[in-house]
Amino acid sequence: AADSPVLTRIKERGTVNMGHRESSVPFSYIGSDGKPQGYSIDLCMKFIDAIKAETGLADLKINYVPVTSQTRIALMANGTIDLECGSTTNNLTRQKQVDYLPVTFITGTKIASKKGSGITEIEDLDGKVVALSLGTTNEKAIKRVAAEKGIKLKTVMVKDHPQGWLSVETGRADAYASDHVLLYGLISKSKDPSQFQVTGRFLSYDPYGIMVPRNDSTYRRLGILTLADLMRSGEAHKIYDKWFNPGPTGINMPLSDTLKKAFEIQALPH
Amino acid sequence: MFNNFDGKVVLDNLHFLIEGMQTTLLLTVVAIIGGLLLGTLLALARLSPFKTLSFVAGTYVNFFRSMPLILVIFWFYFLVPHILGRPVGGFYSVLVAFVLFEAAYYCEIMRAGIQSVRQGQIYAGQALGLTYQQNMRYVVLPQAFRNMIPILMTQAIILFQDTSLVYVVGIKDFLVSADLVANRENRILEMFTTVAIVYFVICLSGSLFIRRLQEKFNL
Amino acid sequence: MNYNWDWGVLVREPYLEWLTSGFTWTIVVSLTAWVLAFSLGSVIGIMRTTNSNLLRRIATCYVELFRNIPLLVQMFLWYFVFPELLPQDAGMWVKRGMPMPEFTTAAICLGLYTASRVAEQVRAGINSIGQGQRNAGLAMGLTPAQVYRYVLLPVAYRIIVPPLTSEFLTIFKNSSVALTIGVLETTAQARQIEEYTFQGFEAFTAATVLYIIVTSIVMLLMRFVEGRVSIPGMISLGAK
Amino acid sequence: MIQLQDVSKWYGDFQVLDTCSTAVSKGEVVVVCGPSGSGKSTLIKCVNGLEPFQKGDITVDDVSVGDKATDLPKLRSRIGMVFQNFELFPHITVAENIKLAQLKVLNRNEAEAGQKAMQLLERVELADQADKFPAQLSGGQQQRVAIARALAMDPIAMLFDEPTSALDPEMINEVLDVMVELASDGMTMMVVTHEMGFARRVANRVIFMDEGRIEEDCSKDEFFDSQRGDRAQTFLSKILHH
Amino acid sequence: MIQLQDVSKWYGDFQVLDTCSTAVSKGEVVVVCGPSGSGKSTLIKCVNGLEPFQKGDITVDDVSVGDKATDLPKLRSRIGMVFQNFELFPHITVAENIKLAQLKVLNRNEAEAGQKAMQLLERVELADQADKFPAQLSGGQQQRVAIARALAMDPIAMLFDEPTSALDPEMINEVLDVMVELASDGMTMMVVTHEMGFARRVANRVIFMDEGRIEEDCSKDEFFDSQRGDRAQTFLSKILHH
Ligand SMILES: Nc1ncnc2c1ncn2[C@@H]1O[C@H](COP(=O)(O)OP(=O)(O)OP(=O)(O)O)[C@@H](O)[C@H]1O
Ligand SMILES: Nc1ncnc2c1ncn2[C@@H]1O[C@H](COP(=O)(O)OP(=O)(O)OP(=O)(O)O)[C@@H](O)[C@H]1O
Ligand SMILES: [Mg+2]
Ligand SMILES: [Mg+2]
Repeated sequence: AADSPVLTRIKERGTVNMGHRESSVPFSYIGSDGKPQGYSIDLCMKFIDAIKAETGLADLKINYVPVTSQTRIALMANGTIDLECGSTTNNLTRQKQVDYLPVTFITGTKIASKKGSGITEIEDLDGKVVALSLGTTNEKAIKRVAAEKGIKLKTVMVKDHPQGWLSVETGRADAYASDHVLLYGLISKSKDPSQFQVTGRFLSYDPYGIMVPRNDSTYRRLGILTLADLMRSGEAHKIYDKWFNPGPTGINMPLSDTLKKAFEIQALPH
Repeated sequence: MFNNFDGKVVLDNLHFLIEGMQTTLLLTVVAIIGGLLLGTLLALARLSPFKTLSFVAGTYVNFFRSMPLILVIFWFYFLVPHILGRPVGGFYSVLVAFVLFEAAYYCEIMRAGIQSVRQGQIYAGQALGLTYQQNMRYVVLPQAFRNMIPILMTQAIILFQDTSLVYVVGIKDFLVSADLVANRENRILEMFTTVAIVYFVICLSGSLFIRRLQEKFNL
Repeated sequence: MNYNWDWGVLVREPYLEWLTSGFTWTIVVSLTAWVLAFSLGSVIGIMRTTNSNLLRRIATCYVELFRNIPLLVQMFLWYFVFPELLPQDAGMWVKRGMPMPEFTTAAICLGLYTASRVAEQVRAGINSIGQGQRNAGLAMGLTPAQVYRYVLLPVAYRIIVPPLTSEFLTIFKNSSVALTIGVLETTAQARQIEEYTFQGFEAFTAATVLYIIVTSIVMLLMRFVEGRVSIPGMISLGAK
Repeated sequence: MIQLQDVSKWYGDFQVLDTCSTAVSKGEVVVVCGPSGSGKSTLIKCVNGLEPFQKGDITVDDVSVGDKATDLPKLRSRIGMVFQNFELFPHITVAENIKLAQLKVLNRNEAEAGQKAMQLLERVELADQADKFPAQLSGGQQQRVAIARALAMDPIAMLFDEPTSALDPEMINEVLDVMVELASDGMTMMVVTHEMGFARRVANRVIFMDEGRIEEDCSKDEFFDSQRGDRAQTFLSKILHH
Repeated sequence: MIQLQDVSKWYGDFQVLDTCSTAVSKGEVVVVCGPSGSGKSTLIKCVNGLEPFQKGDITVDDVSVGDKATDLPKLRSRIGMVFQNFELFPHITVAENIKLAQLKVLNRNEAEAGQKAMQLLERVELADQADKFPAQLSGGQQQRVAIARALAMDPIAMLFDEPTSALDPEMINEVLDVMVELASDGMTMMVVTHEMGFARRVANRVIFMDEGRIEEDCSKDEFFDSQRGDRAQTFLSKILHH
């Protein structure tokens, strides 16, 4: 571990700083016990187990650092957090500042709206109000497509998913555009889920990955190895089912074929 | 929507809110102490006969007083880890931001306090043969501090309110905790109303207390 | 600290445009809120100095209410809670019908909040003039309203130029709180640039410089105004 | 002209005026004296309704001051008042100070008001200061302007509240001289002052107050010549012997 | 005991004191008078170095005040000073006001200082007020405490800057009485005042200042009896005739 700055600092501190989201259901959110939980958190715990083994720190402590869409990259780049367990899209721009572990989930931008609002595709949003979460890939995707197609949108900028969702629920916006899985999560938690729908084609391709600091291949390899093992052994599938099929929030999303393939492809041999 | 106001959600999550309030109070108290210490040094520097020193202190004060607190919070949230070269929790970054920011305001309060002591009092002390230090120690500072107490305390209340701005970087203070509960339980009306009432009650009691104190000691 | 400096980001599109638009919003929000804060604050401040118990009490309640809740919380109350308390149609209008809902909400909230602070300054200004001037005016046969119009207010407003300037700067800085309800003003844009380019230092520096420039200009302007309205032998209340 | 009947006034529990009765007839000059806090200022402010009182009544030219229906501004416009601290309006010039109420209360036109102002400034020997601001004048000059301002309303009576006690000693006489002249012109005056020299020269009557009560109310000669009550005597001895 | 030689002082361009020379010998009482702004307060503050001066020299008991090497605090501790606005320390009691400098400057012990304080309070007839705060006393009482505070240092001379001009008329005498007693006890005193009655009774010499210059400096009798210079005469006539 001597050639890994991240492992070295973790060893020195005896603590690992884990970035997590507070309301990315069911990937990473604060449960009613006040602790972070979710699909990404479970996967990260396996990684942390591996770190424990690698560093020989049996009593390695976890320091939970809440992050938002706006702060996560900066906090990773400046070394505040050692890994980010949320619902972060892996893209090439971001790879200028951070690195990623293998893809753990695949989603894309879709639109959630009230049933009966007549909205199915982005084209239907012409002249309507759409809520967008500041600094997300979804915001960029929607704005790009709208610009390409000459669709005139009114936008409401929100800080996070619940705020975006609230704007739809309270009628401030007609639709909220986000990763489709998060939209299902939001709907499942609303007061009357049957009122809402997720519709349209994928407006972007968003593969999620656990973020790790850049320029530390030893540390990153440890993470890849952990995840490859989980995917090969089928443990990753079990964890997936625990959160999505149907999952504690009743989200009910069986493992898709694409993700199943992705698990297979990423289950690299030793 | 208030006809189905659900007070139970507040009670159910009370421990969570209390934890948030503890963070808020911790932040407030540490920022007050740090801000006061640094602010006093700055005030002495500003009043010192050394031109460079008072210029540097003056620039510091004007710089921070020109910036929105939110921007300062952002700055330090990202800057502190970079400067230290190692990660620190967001809480500490924010703490640094508050101490440095508040120091600029406390500096001005301290300065005004010292200058509020009438020239005649300084003459009177000198005329009795007190040395400069003795005059400061026994005549000027006790009065300055007495004159400042209400403003210092008012500033403390403002600071207490200002800590809510850590919301923008997600430090789990009182407001953010309430926000989390609001999102999780989908009870945004109840939670924000509660937050407003709690802040109001605390701050109003504070201001009333200050006013009582002022009347009592005829400040 | 491994950081790739790139100051060019500030003059590259669309980031330059973002900054410009953010700065414009900052100015527009501040000015709108200021007009509200100044007029309402003056009324409330004057009410606090009148002889009528009722008016005084109403004004005191206003000041205490708006002063003792954090601005950010007030922002949320106006944005999230207030529309839900209205009848359905009115609520809908507040949320989407009125022009630029986020901006309007932010400006009104900021204006109402700052009005309580302006009121305190106006009151302090009037009270600093003292009972004597009021009595002198009344003794000449001026009505109470005339005493305010010709005697108290002209002096009070001159006296409080510095604290009012400082209140204006506060409103200007506080306009950044509007970002929490989605108004993309200077600070928000700086952050968005940081999001898109990861060049946070450059973006925040740009924002800081913008704020400092405006503050300096306002201070200069205040000295000018203070010089113009000053009266021989009169001193103003020191800025806080 | 001015009648006070059993006037009593309280600040909360504290009684400032205790059944004060007196009368000032046309052309009379009455000096009010007494220790600090005895209620002199309060009494004189009650006369033109600047301070409300709870009991008794005051009439000025047969108009009741205490009556809710009375048009107080109108009443006040007919009584001139001069204060200890001059209370000129600092933001307008000397001439504008004298014109303000003429324009706004008496609705005189600009020319008329201006002419009156200049005329009165000449009378107090300050015609050359018309365009200065109050703060640019000495205390004595300010007080003379204040008297001119009150006279501009053509008052039927004048009230003075310690008009010389905020002045530097060398300026007291210039103000007293103006007041003496006014008195000899037949103006009805109520003057709170400790200037016993002035009282001796022009007062018709002297009122001595203590703890809110009018303890003595008699002609000047009686006041200075005969043996007054204990308190008045102690007070007089205190202020006369230095 | 106190010697001033050609003392000049400027505030920026404005000359407040213009080559002032005089001397006060042991046991002498000198009254300083003159119009407002003539530099009286400044002059007296120069004597114990509260105000620096640019030219000339002042010596007290043969110690030069202007000399940089002089231990000013020590010098000042030997000269008592009383101010127009009393300047008692508002945050400590009357007794503590009197003890403070005894403890901190003269290093007397608590008992000694306390005893001295009580003794002086008795002398100014305020022994029963020892534990009150200054704000709870009347102006006259405060000024008497201020005198006691200065006396507690066993000064070789006392300076007074208009000690009675902030007082209500009926309190002036109680302060003057204390000062008269001091003078008759042989204290060396420099007193800025307009109380000409006081000057007549106890002054040995009177200094008249105008525009920063000492215009007259002569014995009391000369000052009051003979024809003084124009300005002094005008001034005297102004302050004496009311
Ligand atoms: N607004 C007030 N509230 C309470 N008490 C007051 C108020 N104004 C005056 N007083 C009290 O009323 C009493 C009489 O006051 P007033 O000013 O009439 O006295 P005065 O005889 O004019 O004294 P002075 O010579 O000091 O001017 C004083 O004891 C004073 O403290
Ligand atoms: N700090 C200062 N800066 C500039 N000018 C000053 C200052 N202090 C006093 N002066 C001016 O110096 C002159 C003399 O002041 P000083 O206080 O000695 O007068 P004084 O004779 O004591 O007057 P008074 O009778 O009003 O007390 C005045 O014109 C005053 O305005
Ligand atoms: Mg009075
Ligand atoms: Mg003086």
